[in-house]
Amino acid sequence: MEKTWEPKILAFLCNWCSYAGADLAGTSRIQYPPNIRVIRVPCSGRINPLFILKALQSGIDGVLVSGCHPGDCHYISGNYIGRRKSATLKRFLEYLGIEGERVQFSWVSAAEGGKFSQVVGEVVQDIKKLGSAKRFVKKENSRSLGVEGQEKTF
Amino acid sequence: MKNPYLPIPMVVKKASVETTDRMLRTLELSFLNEEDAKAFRFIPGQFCELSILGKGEAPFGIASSPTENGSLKFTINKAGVVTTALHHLEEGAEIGIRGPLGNGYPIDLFKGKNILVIGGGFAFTTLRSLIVYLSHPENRSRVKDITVIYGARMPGLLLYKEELTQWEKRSDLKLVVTVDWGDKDWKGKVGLVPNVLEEVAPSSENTYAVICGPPIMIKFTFPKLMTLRFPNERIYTSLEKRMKCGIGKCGRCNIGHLYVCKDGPVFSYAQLEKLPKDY
Amino acid sequence: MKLKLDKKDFKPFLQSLIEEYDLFAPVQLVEGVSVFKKIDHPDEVDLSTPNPQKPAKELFFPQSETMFRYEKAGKKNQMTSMEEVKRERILFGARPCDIEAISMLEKVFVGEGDTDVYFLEKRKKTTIMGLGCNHPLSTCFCSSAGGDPFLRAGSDLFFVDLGEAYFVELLTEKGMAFHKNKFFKEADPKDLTLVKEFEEKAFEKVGYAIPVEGIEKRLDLMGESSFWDRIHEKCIGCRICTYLCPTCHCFDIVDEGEHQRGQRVRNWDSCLSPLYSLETSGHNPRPTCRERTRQRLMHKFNYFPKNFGQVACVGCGRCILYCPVHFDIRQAIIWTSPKRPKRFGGGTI
Amino acid sequence: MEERSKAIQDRIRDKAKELLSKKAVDLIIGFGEWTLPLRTTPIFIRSPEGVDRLIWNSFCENNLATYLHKFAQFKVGLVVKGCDARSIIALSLEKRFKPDQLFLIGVPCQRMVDRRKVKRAVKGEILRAYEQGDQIIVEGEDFKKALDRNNFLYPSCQVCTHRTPSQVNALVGDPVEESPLTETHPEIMEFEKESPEERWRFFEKESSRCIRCYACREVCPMCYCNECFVDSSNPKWIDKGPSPSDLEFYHIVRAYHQTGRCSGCGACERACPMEIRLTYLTQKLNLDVKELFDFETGIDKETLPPLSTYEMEDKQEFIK
Repeated sequence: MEKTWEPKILAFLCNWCSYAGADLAGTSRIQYPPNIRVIRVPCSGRINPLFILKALQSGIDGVLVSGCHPGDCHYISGNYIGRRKSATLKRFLEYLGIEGERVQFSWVSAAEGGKFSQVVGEVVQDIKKLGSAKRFVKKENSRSLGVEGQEKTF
Repeated sequence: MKNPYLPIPMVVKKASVETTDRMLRTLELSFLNEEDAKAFRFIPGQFCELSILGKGEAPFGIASSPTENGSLKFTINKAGVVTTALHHLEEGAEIGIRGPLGNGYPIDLFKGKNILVIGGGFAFTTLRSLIVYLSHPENRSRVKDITVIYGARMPGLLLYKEELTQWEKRSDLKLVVTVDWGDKDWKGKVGLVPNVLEEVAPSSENTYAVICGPPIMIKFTFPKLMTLRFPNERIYTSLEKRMKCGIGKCGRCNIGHLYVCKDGPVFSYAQLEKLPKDY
Repeated sequence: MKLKLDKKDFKPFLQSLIEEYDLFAPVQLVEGVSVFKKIDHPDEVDLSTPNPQKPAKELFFPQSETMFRYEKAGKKNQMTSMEEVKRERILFGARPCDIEAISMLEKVFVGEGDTDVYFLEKRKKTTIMGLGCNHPLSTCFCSSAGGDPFLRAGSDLFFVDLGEAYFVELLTEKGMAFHKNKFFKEADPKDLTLVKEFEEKAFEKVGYAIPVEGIEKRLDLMGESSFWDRIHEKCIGCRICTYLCPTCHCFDIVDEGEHQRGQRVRNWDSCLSPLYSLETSGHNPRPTCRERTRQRLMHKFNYFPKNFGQVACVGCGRCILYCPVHFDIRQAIIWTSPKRPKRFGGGTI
Repeated sequence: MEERSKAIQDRIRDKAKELLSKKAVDLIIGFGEWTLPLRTTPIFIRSPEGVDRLIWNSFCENNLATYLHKFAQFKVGLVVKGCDARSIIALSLEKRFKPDQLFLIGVPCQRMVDRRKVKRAVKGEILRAYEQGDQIIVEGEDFKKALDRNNFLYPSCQVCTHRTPSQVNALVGDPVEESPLTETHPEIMEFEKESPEERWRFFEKESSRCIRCYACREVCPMCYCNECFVDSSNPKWIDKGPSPSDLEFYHIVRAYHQTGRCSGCGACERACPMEIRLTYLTQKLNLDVKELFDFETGIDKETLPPLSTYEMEDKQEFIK
């Protein structure tokens, strides 16, 4: 039987809202696609764009960053700062030719188990439409072999 | 043709924590292949590149003596990526090793001479190799008096504590151990190495001094050796620099036209005097 | 043996090489930027530009090369060395400066102590077809540095562009293997005169203005000179001059990959980087740009001559052309000399 | 043009002489003549007698603000163009130096000439070059050619709208009219119209030439991290091999780290020995920052750089 391709999605969830939201989705038995791998971070403002880029380079098909709703940040303004970073990074990646939908953002509060599931569903749908990531992905052995096993120079 | 960059496999036979701060760990390694063991000939003061695949390589002085057959010892200070990985190695793990590299202590020159060994902190490793080698029954008669001054910041930071106790009992070796700060159980000397050296005041006549320790210790000990009238060409030290290849190709460990990895790491002060202060 | 190759036969000649060898020659990547690259089609070769940005050392000592691959099976490590070059190679179109530099690298990697198998293997399996430098640039000073624009040493075959044809000289055993090549014809005396003319013109242009001679001795006395306090000022610590230098040969060894499998690689490194000499303890024996600039120049003009009897500079001028802050190594050399020649170069602005 | 340059040059020298004579600064960093045509070099003047080495012309392409990190322990007098002054304002917002540590000699810039473009316009090596009116005269062994300088300007200079340095201690020369020569960033507008595949292909092609010399990083006044992410061994963000992806990673991050910090001086692109088009990355970020946060780097000494602050009303239509 042929295995259908399923996207791998990395989710950075803020500890105070979205992570709790995901938890709530779980305890409330709300289903969401199993494509996401969660990394809990203290705040969506903690996301260094390097994290997102590293994930994309490592062959992740999509990244979701989720934090508290505006005004709800545990650290007052972390999500506002994060919002600016997200906006500029997303635009920049699109400009370079990396599909913008591969990097997505959401606000999910601790009470929004349902929304969390819905967001994940949407992200998975978007990424499925795009297909697996090709650009920027580091090939497993990117020290590609040239003719007759000779290594390519720079 | 032998590839000098390819590590030979060894196995961690024993791993032991040396100091109370747990930053120093001694690995005892044994060869996996008989022929490698046979081919490996070294003298005290030489070093090896230990490599953990996936993490990288780093150079370490050989702490064991050639007289201790069948295995090699390295004492490793946890500092960077490779050393941290080395600290996490368990007994039985495989490790790569390249060496022996460098020149080692000038054992031949020591023949018939008194030897003064001054060590500080964890730089004592290759000095241990030298002391064990010289005090071995086979070699003991080749040199005259052996005096060892060894200091650490605190008693808990002394290396090779069991051996130190054994050496203390020996009649053919004078050992002075000192710490900068004693604790309630410490019955030995308290004092900085340079001051202890002044106190012990070994004669410089017919004597070679081998000194190894942190730069600050060397800085203050060296003048004391001068007052004791040690000539530059009879003071030896082992230098440390960032290294990669270990065979004089990659470039970074040079002091003037000499490479610490290939032409050192052991230099006499007479040699160093002529070189730029690039270390 | 003196032969010639008609220009109309040039591309077929290259094609014949490609069929038998891996051919490396200058290729333009974008206008004004070229490198030595493996050639798949003769049209790719571009000899119109002066020296490519990256020197030919790359063929023997690549910017990044895998030394060995490793794989872990249980507790056992499996290591496979990657030095082997499967197909014989030809380097075509390198100028004498680049070729002289390769001989210098050979001294380092093969000449003494342990043999660097990676360099040696590549060197052994490469035939070098040098190209006489008819039009040296104003930044060239190969003659002052001990070479010359038509230096044959190091080449197996030597080509000189005569306009209508290439004059070809077979110099070594490897070169003689080509003496029956169907594209080569006997050279006539007229060609030899032409070669002589080109040589003289180039020699005159390059000149001997830069006082490289005796620099080792002069620098012996300058270890702690105030010279170093000023000369580094404009240097910003990028690695252009060392990476593009045909004689610079420092490298770093790092592991790539994961715990289970990966490779140990070596990458070019540069003495101008603070990390180059930074020790894990945090101590850096060359803490500022001053010491690092001194290391670069001392290595070229004092340490290397002490170890190998010649300066580690071939006068190709790349470090002058591509330095973002216009550091001029010629001027540095001049400053070490009491006999300062009058201003050189056309820099009126 | 050359009369104007000459006048500016005299005033730079006068100012430098004055500052050095009354010991108001330890050294002056400016531009000097050097060995190659079409180029100048950064020079460091410590005594009033040396000021005659300072020059001004259309080839003063370096952003000297980058030397502030190297000479952090000195009182520095710095010759700056509009873009360089903007870098300094951006740096002062990041508290890189004390305000009284600097004396800025501001030059209203005539837009700098792209030496590579000039070289490409002639066959053979240029041995001598000088300005004459609005022309650049280049001479080689067997040629002499006059080129219209406006056709040979750096791309970053063509679109510049802040040529007169603001907030400098002394302005030497009359302010110039602040209008771009061409429509704003025509290249970027053009590039944006292409398909994502085309854009990616272009970026791939450009970054593949990178040789990791890090000149783009070192010449940039804003790149002063103690440890750059590429040099970090723990965590190790990228490998330093020839993997295209690692080269792309470096260039994405180097550029992106300039978001809201780049003055658009173009020093990165000028420094690149492999002629990688780097400003098409940073200029895009500058446009984005202007559009999203109405911010331009180094104009206002009070406004924080956009990524270290926020507005409640920032756009967020992209957030689910």
